[in-house]
Formats: sequence, C-alpha cells, structure tokens
Amino acid sequence: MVSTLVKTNIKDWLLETIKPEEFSEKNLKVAGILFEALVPQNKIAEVAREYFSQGYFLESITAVDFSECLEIVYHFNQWGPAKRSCIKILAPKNASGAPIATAPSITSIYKAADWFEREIFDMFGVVFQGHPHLKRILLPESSTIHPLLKSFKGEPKGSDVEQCLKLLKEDAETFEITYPQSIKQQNNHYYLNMGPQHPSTHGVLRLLLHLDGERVLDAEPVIGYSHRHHEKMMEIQNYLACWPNFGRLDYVGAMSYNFGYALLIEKAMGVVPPPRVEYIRVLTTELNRIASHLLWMGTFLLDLGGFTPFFYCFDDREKVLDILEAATGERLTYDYFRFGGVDHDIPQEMVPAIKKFIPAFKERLRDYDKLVTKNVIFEHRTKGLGLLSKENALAYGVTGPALRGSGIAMDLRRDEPYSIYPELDFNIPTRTDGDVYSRYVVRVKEMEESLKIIAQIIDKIPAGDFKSGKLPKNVPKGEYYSSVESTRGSFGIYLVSDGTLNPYRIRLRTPSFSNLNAIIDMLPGCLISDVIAVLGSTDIVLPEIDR
Amino acid sequence: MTLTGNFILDQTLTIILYGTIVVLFVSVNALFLVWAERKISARIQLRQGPLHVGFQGALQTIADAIKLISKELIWPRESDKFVFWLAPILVFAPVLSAFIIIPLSQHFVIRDLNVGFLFVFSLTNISFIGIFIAGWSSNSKYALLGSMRAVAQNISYEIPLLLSTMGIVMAAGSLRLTDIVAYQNKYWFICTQFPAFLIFITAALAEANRAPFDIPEAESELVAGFHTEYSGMRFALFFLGEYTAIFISSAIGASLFLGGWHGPFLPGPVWLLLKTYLLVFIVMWIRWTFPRLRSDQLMALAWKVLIPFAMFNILVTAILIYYQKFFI
Amino acid sequence: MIQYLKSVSSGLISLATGMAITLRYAFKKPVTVIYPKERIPMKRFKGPIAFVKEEKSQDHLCIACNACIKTCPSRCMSLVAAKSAVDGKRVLTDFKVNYMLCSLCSLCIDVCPTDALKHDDPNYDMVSLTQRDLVMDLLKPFRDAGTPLTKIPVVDPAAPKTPVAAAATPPPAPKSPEAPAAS
Amino acid sequence: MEIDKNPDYLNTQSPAPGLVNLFRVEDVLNLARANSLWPLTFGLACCAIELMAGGAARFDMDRFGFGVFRPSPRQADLMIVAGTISRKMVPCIKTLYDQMPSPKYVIALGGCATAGGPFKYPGQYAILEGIDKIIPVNVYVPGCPPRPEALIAGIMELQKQIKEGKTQGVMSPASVQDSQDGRPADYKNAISRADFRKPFDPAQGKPPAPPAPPAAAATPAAPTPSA
Repeated sequence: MVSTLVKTNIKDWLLETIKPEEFSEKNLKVAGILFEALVPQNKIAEVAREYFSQGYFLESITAVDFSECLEIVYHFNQWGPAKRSCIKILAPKNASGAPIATAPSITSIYKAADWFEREIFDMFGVVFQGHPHLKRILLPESSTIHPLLKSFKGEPKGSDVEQCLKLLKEDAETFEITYPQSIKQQNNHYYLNMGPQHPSTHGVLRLLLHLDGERVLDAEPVIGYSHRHHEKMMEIQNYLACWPNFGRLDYVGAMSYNFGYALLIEKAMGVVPPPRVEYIRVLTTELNRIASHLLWMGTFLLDLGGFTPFFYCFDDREKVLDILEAATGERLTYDYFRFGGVDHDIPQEMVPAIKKFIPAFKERLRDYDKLVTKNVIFEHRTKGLGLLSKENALAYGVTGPALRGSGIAMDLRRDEPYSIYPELDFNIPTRTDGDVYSRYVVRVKEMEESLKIIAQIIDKIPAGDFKSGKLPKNVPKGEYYSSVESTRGSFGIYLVSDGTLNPYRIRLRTPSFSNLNAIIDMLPGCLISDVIAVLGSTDIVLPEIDR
Repeated sequence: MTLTGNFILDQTLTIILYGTIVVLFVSVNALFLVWAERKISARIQLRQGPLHVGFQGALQTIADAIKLISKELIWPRESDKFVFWLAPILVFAPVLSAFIIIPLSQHFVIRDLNVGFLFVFSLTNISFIGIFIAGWSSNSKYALLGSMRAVAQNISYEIPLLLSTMGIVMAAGSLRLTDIVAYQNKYWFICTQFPAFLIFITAALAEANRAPFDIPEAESELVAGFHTEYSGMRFALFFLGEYTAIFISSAIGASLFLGGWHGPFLPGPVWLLLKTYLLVFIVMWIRWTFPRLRSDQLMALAWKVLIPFAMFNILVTAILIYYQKFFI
Repeated sequence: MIQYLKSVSSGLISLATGMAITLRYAFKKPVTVIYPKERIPMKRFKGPIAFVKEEKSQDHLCIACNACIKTCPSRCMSLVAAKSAVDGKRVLTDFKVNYMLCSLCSLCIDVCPTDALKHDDPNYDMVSLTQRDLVMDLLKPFRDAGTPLTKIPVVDPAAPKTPVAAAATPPPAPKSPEAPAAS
Repeated sequence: MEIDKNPDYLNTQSPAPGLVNLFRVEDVLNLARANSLWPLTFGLACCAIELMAGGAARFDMDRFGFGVFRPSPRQADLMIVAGTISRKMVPCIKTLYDQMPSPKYVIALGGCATAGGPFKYPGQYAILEGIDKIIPVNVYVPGCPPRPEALIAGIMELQKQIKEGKTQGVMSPASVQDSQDGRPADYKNAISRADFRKPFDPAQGKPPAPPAPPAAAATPAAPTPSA
C-alpha cells in the first residue's frame, strides 16, 4: 500500500510545510487525537493530498458553528495503530447570508469527502467549491433550513403536517421528471428506483440504478429517508438525556454505540469505571455483536433467496436476546450503559445461561457452515462479486468487517484499545479477496471470535460495584473524540463541549455512512441480483447512516 | 342427425363433467398444497405454521382465498387493460387443461393422446406467454424485468426438460403416457434413468418458477416480479397456476419415473396421488433449503450442465437399447 | 473436463448436505411460543412506567420532587402537585406518562430519590384503538383503591385564600374535590 | 393533496341492507379478511426488527395467517408502519398506502409511528409526529420498541375489530392532548470561536485539567482483578 513509503512524519511535514495557524498536541487517550492543526483554507487540498499519499483515510468531515465562523473539522486516521489527527479550517460566515459560508472541496482526493461535504452543506449551508454535485443529502431537496446552525431555533409546533403535505404535493408534481433528460434519451438504458420501500434495502434506502438490461452501469444511493435529527437533538438536551439516542442510532448493535458514548464522557470527565463494569460492558457488547451479526446473516441470506437460514439465525438471535434481556431489560434498543457504570447489575443466572449457549451456538455455526457457506449456489452467488479494493477502501474510509474482508486487519479493539480488550486473546479474522463472500466469512468468523472473548471473561467477572460513585457535574470545556469498534466498523463521536450542561456539538461518525458510500464503486457491472448481494454484504443500518 | 346430435351432446356433457371435476380438484388441491407448503416450511424453520384458523390452520388457505376474491382489483395507471386482464387467465387455463392426459390408471384417463406429455409441455409454455404479457402490460419496470427473466428461463429449460424424458421415450417406445406407465410394471424408470430424473426435477422446478429458480418473481430483487402490479383474484390466479403447475409437473414426473399407478395393495389413482405428493414434497423441501440462483447462472446451469448431461444420458440409453436388441 | 465433473459432483454433494440439514431440523421441536396461550415469563423486560406499590401501606412513594420530569429525555412525563391542606407538604395530585413518547430508558427510575417508579413488566403487550388510552395515569390504580396519599386534601391553587378554611376539613373526608378533577 | 381521513373504501358494509340482505356474506368476508391479513414488507426503523422477529420462529405470526409478508403493496392488506416516519419518507408511505387494494388496514407500531416517540421535541424538523396525521390508523401498538407479542396482540385486536365489522372509521383524533411538559428545548446561541479557544492557547495546547488526571482517565488497563 502507499503507506509503506512513509516519507516524513505527517506532523513534522505539517509544521514545516504548511505552518498551521494553530497547532496543539493532544493526548490520544483523552482527546482521542494526536494533534490538531488549524490550516488556511487554501492549503487543505495540499494537506489532504499528503495525508492520502501517506495512507491515511478520511474518518469524517464535520463542522462546528461558531458565532463568527464555521469551523470545518477533518479527522484522518490510519489503518493499524490509531494515529488520528484533526485538521481544521475556518469558513468565515458570509455577511450577506447566502451562501452561509464557503470552503474548498477535497472530493478530488478523497472519494469519501463527497458525502461528508454534502452533509455539511445540508446541515450547515457551507458551499464547497469544486464539489461536483453539491446537493442536499439527508433532508428533502426542497428543504430550506440548515438545522445544525445555532441560528436555527426549531420549527413551530405542529408544522410537521404542513411540511409533509408540501412534500406530498411536490412528489405528485415531480412524478414524471425524476431522471436526467440526457440519459433518458439513450436507447436501452433506463433508471430503476430500488427503494425506499423495497424488501432488500434494509430499511429505507433508495438506490437509483442506471441499467442496461439487468446490468448496472451506475448506481447512486439516495439516503435521508430515516433522518431522525440525532445530532440536533443531542445539542438541545443534557448529557444524560442523550442515552436513548445511542440506543437507537444503530438499533441492531446498540451496545457498542452505548460503549462509545460512555467512553467519551468518561474520558472527558476523567472517570474510571470499576472493573466489574468493564467486564459487564465487554460481555454485553460481544453478545450484542453476535446478535447483530446473526441478524445480518439472516437478512443477507433472505436477500439471496434462502428463507430457512433466516429462521435459524433468528432463533439463535432470540437466545442471545434472552440473555441480554435478563441483564438490560430490552431486546434491541439498549439504554444499558451509564456514565461510569451500567444501569443494572447482571443477574446471577446469566453466567450459566451463557455457558449453555456457547456450545449450542458452536454447533449451530457448524450447521450454517454446511447449509450456507459451503453451498454451491451460495458460493456462486457471492464469490468474486462486489469487489472492494484496498485503494477504494482507503478513499472511502471503509471500516469494519467490510474492510477486513479486503485484507486489512483493522480493528479498533486492537488498534485503539479500550476497556479490557488489550487483556483478551482474540484474533482479527481477515480475508484477502474483498468480495461478498469474504465479507460474509469475516463476519461469521467474528462471531466465533466474540464467542471466544465471552468464554474467556465469563468466569473472570470480578465482584464489585456496577456503578462508580460520584460523578463530576458536567463535562469540562474542550473537544473530545472517542472511537469504538462497533459491529459495522469504527464508530466515532466528536464532542465539542462548552462546559455547560449540554453538549455544544456532537458529531457521530457512523461506519455505515462510509461503507455505503463505497458501494458506488462496487456496483457497476453487477446484475440486479448482485446489487442485493453487495448491498447486503455491506451490512448497513439506515437510521445509523441518516442519523 | 340424431346420432351426431347425441354425440355432440354426449361430448359436451363429458367435457362439462370433466371440466367441473378438474376445476374443483385443482382449486381444492391448490388450497391444500398452499397449506401443506406453509406447514412444511414451518416445520423446516422450527416454527408452527398456520395453527389457529381451523384445526392446525386447515382453514387458513380458505380464508386467504375468500379474502383474495373480495379484494379490490386494481388497474395500474397506463397499463394495457385488455392484456393485463388476459394474462392471469392465460397463465391458469393451460395448466388446467394439462390435466386431461394424466393417467390415473390404465383406463382412467380423460384423453389418452398419442403425443402424450409433449402436449403438457406445449400447454405449459402458453402460460409463459401469460407471464410475459403480465409483466409487459403492467407498465412497471420490476414486472417487465420479471417477465423478461421468465421468458429466458422458459426457453432454456424447455430443452433439458424434454431431453431428460427422451431416454424414457426411447425405452418405452411411445410418447403416450399410458404406454410409458404400463411399461414400468417391472421396474420404475427412476432405477435406470436416475440422472434423467435429477435433470427432470431441476428443469421442472425451473419451469414452475419455483425456488431456487424463482427469478421471475424473485421477492428480494424484483419486489414481486411479474405479478408486482396484480391484486386480488388476478394475483390469486397466478398463485393457483403456480401450484397447479407444480402438481402437474410432479404428476408427469411420477408417471414417467415413479411408475405412475403401479403399486401394491392400493388402487392405482391413490398410488399416483401418493407419488405425486411425494414429488411435491421434494419440490417444497428444495425450495426451503437453497438460496436463489442468479439469472445468468440459471442459464449456465441449463446450457452447461443439464443439457450436456441429458444428451449424454440419451446417448448411453440409445447404446444400451441398441445392444439390448442386438444381443437379445 | 475432470474439473467440470468434479465441480458438478461437489455441487451436488453440497446440495444434498443442505437438504439433509433442513430435513433434520424439520424433525426438531418447533421453538414457537403459542403466544396468547403461553407467555414468556418476563424477567426484567422494560414495560411501561408505573408506580411502585409499597407493601406496607399499599401506596405509592412519589414525593413530587420533579427529578424524573427534569431528566426524561422524551419529555413524556407530567406531574401536578399541590400543597397539602393538612401539613403544607407537596402532594401529588396527578402523574401522567405519555407512553407513546417514552423511550423506556429508565433514567427516571435511576434518578428517583424514593424509588417510586418501576417498569410495569407484565404489561408489555398493551395495544390501543385510540391514542388517548396511551397517556397513562399512574395514580389511577391508587385512586381506585383509595389509598391514603390520594385522599389528602390539598390546597386549591385556583383559589389561594380559601384553603385555610379547607385545611380545617377533617382528613378522613372520603374524597377531595381536586383529586377527581385532576383526572 | 387532500388527506382522506374517512375514506369510503374502508366502508365494507353492504350498501342496501334492505334490498338484498348481504349481512351473512359480509360476515363471512369479514371473517376471512380477519384471518388472512397479509402485511406489507415494510420497515422504517427499529420496530421493523421486532416486526421481523415477530415473523421469525419464536413468535411466528404465520400461526394466525399474518405471516405472508408481501413485498408488493398490491397484494397486501395490512400496513404495519414500523418506525420513525421521517418527513422525506412521507410521500412514499402515502403512495404505498394508496397502492394497496381496499379493504386495507394500518397498524402503527411503536411510539414513533403512533405519536413521534422519543424523537419528538419542541421544534423538531425531521419527523412526522404520528402516521395518523397522513393515513388512517386502526390500531396503535405503543412501546419503544414493542415486543413482538405486542405486535401480535395488536393484530389480534385488529382481527377482533374486523370480525365485528367495526373497522370503518376507526380514526382517533390526531390532536390528542399529550402530556408533554412545558420544558423548553435548550436551543443555544452560537458562542464565539475566539472565546471557545482561549484556554487552549497559552500552555502548548494543554486542556484545562479535568478533575482526575487525564493520563489515568481513560486508560483501559484498569487494575485487573483476576478472579
């Protein structure tokens, strides 16, 4: 990969060549980044190019609204041990008001920047110069608001119906002219709308497919159909009240999102949870990872037309949920973690239940192996399909099992260790092919690894408190980044705290967002049937993408 | 004059009688098959299946049928109305008429045609025209894609289906189904023609649009395929057509490979039904086990695997028959 | 050619294995819970929020401190308290939870100083034909049972002066006019 | 576009009971309809997972005949609105509802579809607070998310309604008094970046020390209590 030819340390290069306006080193364990630098607007392309050439991927771009300017924040990270750095540029607010601010685009360097910049345009109104098709991504295109600006004070009560009626009317009017005219004229080529209501788009994704017969020439995911204003919601309520949001962000693997938020606030407050809590957290997270992968496996096979494995997977999932429910009281949208602890102690009968579950599930995994993995039809449907090259993975910032299927052993449980993961013995399964089949195999192997982790810690849970005592009242002023390996990839939370009772800005870096973006390059050349397989293999959860 | 008149009257009455019996049987049979499929799939999937509507959910499909009859029939905007109306009938009616050649016993057969099961295959092909125009007239891209797939699939699988039966025709020396079944009073053709049997089952599955070959209506890809836009009773006719087609294919398969009415103790028709339902069960079992094939793989399977093997089977059979005659 | 035959035969074997597995599962016992007849025992499922019934007094424990109201992320709770006509303490006269908005995060239970709230576990399968039924009155069971805390006469906030006289009314008055009015 | 709040096509009562007595037929039809509610494969958010779980082996909605999930709205009878309704999705839901053949029924599954759920706050900009503002709803199943049993209970309630011929016009008023407390949402004003950055600058980017020493703060290597 490109990163092997490391010329100089990126920090030295920045200090020498770019001469940032502000520069400060941070503690990776507390602030989540190694250093941050404020560079002039016109240098950002150069900086991004250097980062790209050194093998960094773009973790997220976001913006923070200040009274005089918008701060646009880029987080770069590397595969392997975490070396996250934060580059900022300022976009002064336009006095005339429209556009609100402008900034240069880095889409030509990082493909991932495409959607990130569109999101900032959508949410903050920053116009990125040089972006090929800057349009709204999460809100309806006719929308006029930029909700994450602090000047947006909410809509009047009861305006939702009005807005929806307006959208309905627009929808009825624009029924005929959805597609670009230029393409409509070409023979044999046509557009197909897959979604938002489609059995296999895993929720409310709309895929706009440009087809020649059944072969995909071009695909564009249209997202935002389940935008639930998580980020704005968190800004207007206190830290404690954000918990339900983290349970509903990715409802399938909610526990790791809980984990991320708990880590973030504990870092910021300087709280160390008791050891029992760490064990409970890892235990529940790994169980949840199994449940999430099982759900994915079931729906993925359902997409491929195999009905029966879906039921077996759900049967297993119910068993995991029984165990989790006894501890958390919920089946999927967990609000289980608390700052410095967990909501409830795990019940006594959980340990024997898990011990009973492990061998039973191992047997099931063997059955899946025979029924599905080695099935000739399944192999034909998945092998050599939806290839994700390392280059594209880097350009799109793909993380999680999708990346590990392409041969990169990146896992934040190893690379940016948190909680008790460094003490545990587990492998990071990888496959080198980068196709649908390898992503499938990686996830199945991950379930085995999770089982291994559970088996390791189930007997070692120390006695003690399940909650730490007194907590500081609020989060000290500053910026924090915390990142965990969720079921779908690396989930990051970027918090700007102004020292008050509620966050000034919370940015959620959700893995599926980048992973879904990458299918733009995986789909061309596929058939419609393959679109389903490729989409299924990325394991997306729409509300997490749309936030 | 009177003779002809009587003859015509006789004929008409017979047709009406047989028609009524067949339609009744088909409806009841389809209802039973749907229920059986739901129960079988449920058992395979560790669940119960229909349970609360009648004993073990036996009335479930009847409720479904009554509901479907009473549903609103929707004409999609800009659909080709006449063709849209015609398509379900075209799918259902030919399958229905295929019943006339199934020999329940040596003499209990409605029409013992000398072209035999070729007639069935040509009839079932008409229903593909129905599927095609259903997708075409719906004015929906998903439906169109589904019908295109159906046509491609049908053309490919017709060949292995016929080729797989040729060995039997050569051995029995007749296309007439009664002759073929009668020939099997010593041994069933499944013993000598096992590869052909596998090919036949595969191709019959594909002909009946069953999973893993259900690509024309692939739920997870094309929403509901060619019948995406059909509602109510029209949709039910497609459903009825599909299940009847399975039954017909299985009955033909039972006649060709499993010795039709032959069997100890029980009367012939019962044996035929038993064998048919066994094949239907296998078809369902296959459906609930495998993932779906992709359309190009489906073609590859037909042209690269089934047809060569079927040809090879014919060759071997021909050689054997030739030497059998030569030596004995 | 050999490769081809090998792939065909291995494919056939894999298909047969798959069918064997599904057939094996077909003879296992279904895992289905026949729901209306059988119910899964709820160990710790979070049902709708309800008041804890104290064993001794059969009464609720709420002191109307508003801690849950302030914490609730979904803003789904509302509480009305009035001044007791007896001793001037705060008395709960109305406590409603809009179950439609509740996110079952149990933060209110966490912050409650008297542990007066709980999840009503067995009530996990409530359905309704109207939205009105889903705004739950937590005090209703206690009012129906006529527990002591619901009977305390309270100062009417609308008429701030008169309650001094009302305070003289004896506590065992069967029902105060305010309590039903709050429903 | 008009919202049909009490549409005629929901009315399945025979038009002229005096002329031809169709009550028996109507009863049979209602019984059939009640026992064969085919839901639309349609999920919006979290509750859709519970909908899937309801169809899976443990709960098995197919026992009642609800298990035939139809992906095409033309063949579905029951729309289970499972999840948060974002405004961008509303035209799609409305279209789907219109595409379903009558008689058709709607269940609002979960708090979000019922009234906005946990995502309702003063001034929200992205969701529709309850699907009943756009299409008529027959049964509400609250919970966040409701258990699959609650969904089954909801469908059984709907069954009861259909059997008794009561479904037409079941439209609860959309403007239910919600006990939302008067707590205003805390919309902040933008703070000045210069002010925000101030404490960072002097001491080489050291943040103001949090209450506990930062080095120890998040170190995962908490003393291991090997059991």
